[in-house]
Amino acid sequence: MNLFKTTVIAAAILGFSSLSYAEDKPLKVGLMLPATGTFAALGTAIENGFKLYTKEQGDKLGGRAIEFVKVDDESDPAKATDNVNKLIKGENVDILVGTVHSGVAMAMAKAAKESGTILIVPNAGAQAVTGPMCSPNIFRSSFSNWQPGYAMGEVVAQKGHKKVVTITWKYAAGDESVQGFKDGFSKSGGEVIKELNLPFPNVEFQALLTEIASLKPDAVYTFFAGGGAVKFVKDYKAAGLKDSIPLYGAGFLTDGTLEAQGGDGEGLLTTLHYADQLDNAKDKAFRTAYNEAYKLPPDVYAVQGYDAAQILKVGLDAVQGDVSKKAEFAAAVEAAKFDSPRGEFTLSKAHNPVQDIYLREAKGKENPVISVATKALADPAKGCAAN
Amino acid sequence: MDLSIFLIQCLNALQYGLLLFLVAMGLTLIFGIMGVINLAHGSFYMIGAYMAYALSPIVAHAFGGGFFSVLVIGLILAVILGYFLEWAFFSFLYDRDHLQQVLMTYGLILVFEELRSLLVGDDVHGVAAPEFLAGTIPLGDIMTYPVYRLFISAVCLLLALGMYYVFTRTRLGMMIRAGSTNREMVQSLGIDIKLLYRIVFAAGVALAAFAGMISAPVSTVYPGMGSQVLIICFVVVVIGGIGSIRGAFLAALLIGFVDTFGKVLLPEAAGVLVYVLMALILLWKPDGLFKTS
Amino acid sequence: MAETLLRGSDITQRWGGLVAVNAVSIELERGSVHAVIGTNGAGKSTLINILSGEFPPTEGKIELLGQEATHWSQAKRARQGLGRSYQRNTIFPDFTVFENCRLAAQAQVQRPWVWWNNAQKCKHSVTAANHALELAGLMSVKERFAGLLSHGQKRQLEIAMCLAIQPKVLLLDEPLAGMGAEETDRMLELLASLKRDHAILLVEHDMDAVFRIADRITVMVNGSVIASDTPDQIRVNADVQTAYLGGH
Amino acid sequence: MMDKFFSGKLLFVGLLFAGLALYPLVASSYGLDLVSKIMIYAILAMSLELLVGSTGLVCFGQAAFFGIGAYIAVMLSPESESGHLLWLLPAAILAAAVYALFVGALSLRTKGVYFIMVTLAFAQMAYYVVHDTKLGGGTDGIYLYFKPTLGSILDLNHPQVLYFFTWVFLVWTFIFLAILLGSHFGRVLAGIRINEQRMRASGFSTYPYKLAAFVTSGGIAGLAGFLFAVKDGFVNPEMMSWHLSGALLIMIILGGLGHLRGAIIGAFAFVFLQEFFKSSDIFGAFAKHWQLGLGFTIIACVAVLPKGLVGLPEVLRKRLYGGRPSSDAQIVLK
Repeated sequence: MNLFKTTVIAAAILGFSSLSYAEDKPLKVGLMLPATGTFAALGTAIENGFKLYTKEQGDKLGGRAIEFVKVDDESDPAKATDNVNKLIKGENVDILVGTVHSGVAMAMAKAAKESGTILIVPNAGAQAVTGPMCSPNIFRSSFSNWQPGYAMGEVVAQKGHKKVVTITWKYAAGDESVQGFKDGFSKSGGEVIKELNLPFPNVEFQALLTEIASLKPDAVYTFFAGGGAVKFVKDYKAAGLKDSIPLYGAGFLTDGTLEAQGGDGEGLLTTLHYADQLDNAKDKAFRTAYNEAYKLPPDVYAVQGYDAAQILKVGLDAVQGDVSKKAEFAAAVEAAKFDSPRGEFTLSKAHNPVQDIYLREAKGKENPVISVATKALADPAKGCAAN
Repeated sequence: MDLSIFLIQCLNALQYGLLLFLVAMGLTLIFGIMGVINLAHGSFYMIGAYMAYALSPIVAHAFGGGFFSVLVIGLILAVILGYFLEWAFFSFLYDRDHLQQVLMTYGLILVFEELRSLLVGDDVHGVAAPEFLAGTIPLGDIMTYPVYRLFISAVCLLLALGMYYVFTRTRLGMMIRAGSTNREMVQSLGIDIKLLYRIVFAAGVALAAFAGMISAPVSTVYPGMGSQVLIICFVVVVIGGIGSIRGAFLAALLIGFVDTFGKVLLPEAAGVLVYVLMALILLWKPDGLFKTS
Repeated sequence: MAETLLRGSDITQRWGGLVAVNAVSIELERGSVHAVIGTNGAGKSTLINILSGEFPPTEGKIELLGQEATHWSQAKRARQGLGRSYQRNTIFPDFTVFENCRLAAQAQVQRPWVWWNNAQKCKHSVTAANHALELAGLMSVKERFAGLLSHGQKRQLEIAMCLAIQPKVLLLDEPLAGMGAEETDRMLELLASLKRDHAILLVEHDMDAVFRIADRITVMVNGSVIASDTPDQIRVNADVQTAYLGGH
Repeated sequence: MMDKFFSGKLLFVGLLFAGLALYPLVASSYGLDLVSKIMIYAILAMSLELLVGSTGLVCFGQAAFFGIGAYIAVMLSPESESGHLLWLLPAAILAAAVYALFVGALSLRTKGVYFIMVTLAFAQMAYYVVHDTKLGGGTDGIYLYFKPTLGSILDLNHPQVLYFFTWVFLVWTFIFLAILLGSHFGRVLAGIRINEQRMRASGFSTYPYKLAAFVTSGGIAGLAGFLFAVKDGFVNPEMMSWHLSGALLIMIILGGLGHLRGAIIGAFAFVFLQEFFKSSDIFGAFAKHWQLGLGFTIIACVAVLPKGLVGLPEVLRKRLYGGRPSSDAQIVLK
């Protein structure tokens, strides 16, 4: 890098960098995303999506040029507070964007709440972020773990299944997703006869698959992502269960994992706030642009990144780039309708997307939409004072 | 749990145990004989799995493919890697404090993880099992069992027997065993201990990589997979008694059973059971199940 | 009759089916050197380990200074006045010679809870260490690091560390191993001077040395005592000659 | 020669502490935060150094005591007001020490690598208890909404106050351990590290000594955990994961085993190296692959610094003035 930047760093370490940025200074956006570890690929997709949108806006939001500062959060909650402080206190960022891991997002939410920095969460579905931790300056462009689960609960009930077994990792995201499923499913008269868990991130499923076979439920609901999702789907097929006991899941089961699942995921039904072959112009344009920019097909994470930037733009436009006007920023965002590749969505009072959840069926390497499972679904946002 | 389900669970436990043994074998070799606490063992496993993924198109292009040619080429590369690593990073460490080796292997973990990210990327990948092993056999009324898993179990058993034979019946095995108990003595017998160590290390790396390659079709290939198996491997080796092939074998099966039935019968405590088992065994037998003298 | 400081009666040690020590009885008296000789694997080291408390015997009884001590820990025996040296040096190479002895002497006045006092200021251990070094003739190298001593000096230090705990009984496991003639002479002189106040058990392979210094010799073969007598009697004992000396 | 060497070390530590005390005068708020964190790690690393470097007990589960201290601090704090420092701090230390007593009493029956693994096992147990149960908020962790207070004297919400609060404990821990290691107790630990057999033969019952060291170490780790919880206001099961236990071992080995200041140096070096390689201003887009640089640096350290960073001056001296043989022996006074 150049000498100037190095000097700035040195100054920052020594502590002479408490310069405040005037309005014509670039807007500092802190990207706190995983660059290493299991979620590294997700972090990249989110960043790509975010930058695609800002590029479309001529690298300016709310009249201010944008400068990115990146921190690798390693998906490690034990380091999360320090990493987020590095952005808030060390780099004095105006906006905070992150992250994938729920535990890390929890730490970010706390730091953002205390410092008042605007935070946009582009993935982590922890309910607390828009629940007990909800705050005028915290927004989420993705989903809450509860949402896809709830929608799938309704779908599975409609299919006529009465007794269902759920299986997930024993961690917050899994618990919340299963809770959503139970809410949706039992409302329609279904019964979850057993909730199976295995320690995160253990991927030895055979024992639990055998247990499923012995319980003989009408269907199975599952929440897995990444490597665990690949292995679960393959093992489920190999155990011969796929043909006898239908498998349903939150969308991450087949998102970005179909290729690795090597055909074993074919035909799986999942619910998510995004799908392939959505019939809307925005999505088509987004896909073309993303493909051109990164030589990759976009995924749901890229959409979430893209929409995080959209949320930011709406807020910043309303305050002409002055991030200190938090109330106006929030009011504008709450009032806005976002034209997202996923379809139109709004933000609830707790700042979680109120969005359509799609039912998708895995075909080849894609998850084309079948129908809208639940229209304009809002997270109950338990514990949020604004709700 | 009726009888047929119970039997299937036993099969699951056995199969998982054998898989653990396969992965832990290389560790017990390096750990038991050279006394090196090799934190990078998981990385070698990861390297193996990624080789199974990344080499197959290359091999397919050059030799017309085949799972087994990938396996052979991967093994050769792993031996070369192990040989090189011992020469470059470990050969000067034996006289030093053991904890220095820990630091070294920790550094290697970081390096390998990033090289993986640079070379292959951070995506999750599946590896196809060879065609003729891809089928399943029916089990009970609605379950089936993948043939490839049975194949892995068979390979594990063969390897276990092979290792046992090498250790107890061959001259190399004798030298290795002697080298683990008394370095000076072996040296005074005119055996090149440096070469011996290099061979053992290379063999350990090759075993780990082999485990990664052969289990890639069932485990899938993903970032951070190495550190996941590392701790459980140490548990296997330590419960079994360091350096004992027999002990590692038994310990792996034990863990297989505890883990499998724990998940089903005591799901709340599934994560902690293995460690409770280890603590109990070591309190009962402070040197593991089979202490090598 | 001199005072018996350590008495082992009918000590037996079995390892599985193997009998390492078979019903051995031994008495150590103040003012005498009692040597135990025998071939490798005769059970000498096992015996010394049992007497010093490394592990309890399978059967038998041990009395230390008139007290039943069979189930005392090694540390307790040491505190009561039993010092032992090892075949392989157990000195602390990173410490000075003085500190080696001082640390050993500290065992007599353990006050671990006084964490604020520097150990070097502990009067008792400093005095005891100096005394031990004087006895062992190591005063001249007091401040040197123990790891840098010559082999003979290291063996002397090993003994000095035993003396630092002010023992009444000394169990010495091959103190002469690997020593040259001159070093051996010095060590024997040291042992002779210690004899007055201590009861000494000496396990040693150097026969000349043993016959020079021992007041009584016990001969062990395959874990059993085949003879126990004065050196002169042992020299002419027929059993010993066939079983041991003859086997040379 | 010896005296010079000794005072040189003392001077180094004195300057380090003085520098740390003056740092807030020039620090940015992030720098203050970062150094606070490193000081907490340094305390934690010293607690481990007491076991590994001073007693020869390689504990691979130090993170558990750290985590317990942190969790107790959060869980005992009232939900809607500040807890009292004089009750929360001792409680955190005590809880960690009690768990250390339990773990130590059992694990000290084993030796060597087996000891390493048993301590790991007990740490994993603690980890899974908070990870898999609702007790401490599960995998997402729990917040500390109000930092403990000491009446109105001490407001830990101010970063500077928190910084000095941590600094005081860092200095206290160092002095306490330095004195402890020079005392009867410490000398016995040193003896046990080198030759436990000789210590027993001299009349020391080594088990209680080791157990006492273990409990002391656990208590100090609990102190560090308390400070961490107060600083971040957020605790998560990952604080107890073996990754942290491993990183701590790396810190003290990197710094130089057998020296208290090595633990402090190691903590600083480890975190600074991470920050350095992560800096995108220096490495640009390659900062994403920061682990590569860190890994190679660690390997290089092993290769050229057998005694850790503490041995750096000696290595430099040799380079500069030629291979003058230096005493191979360790220094008695730490």
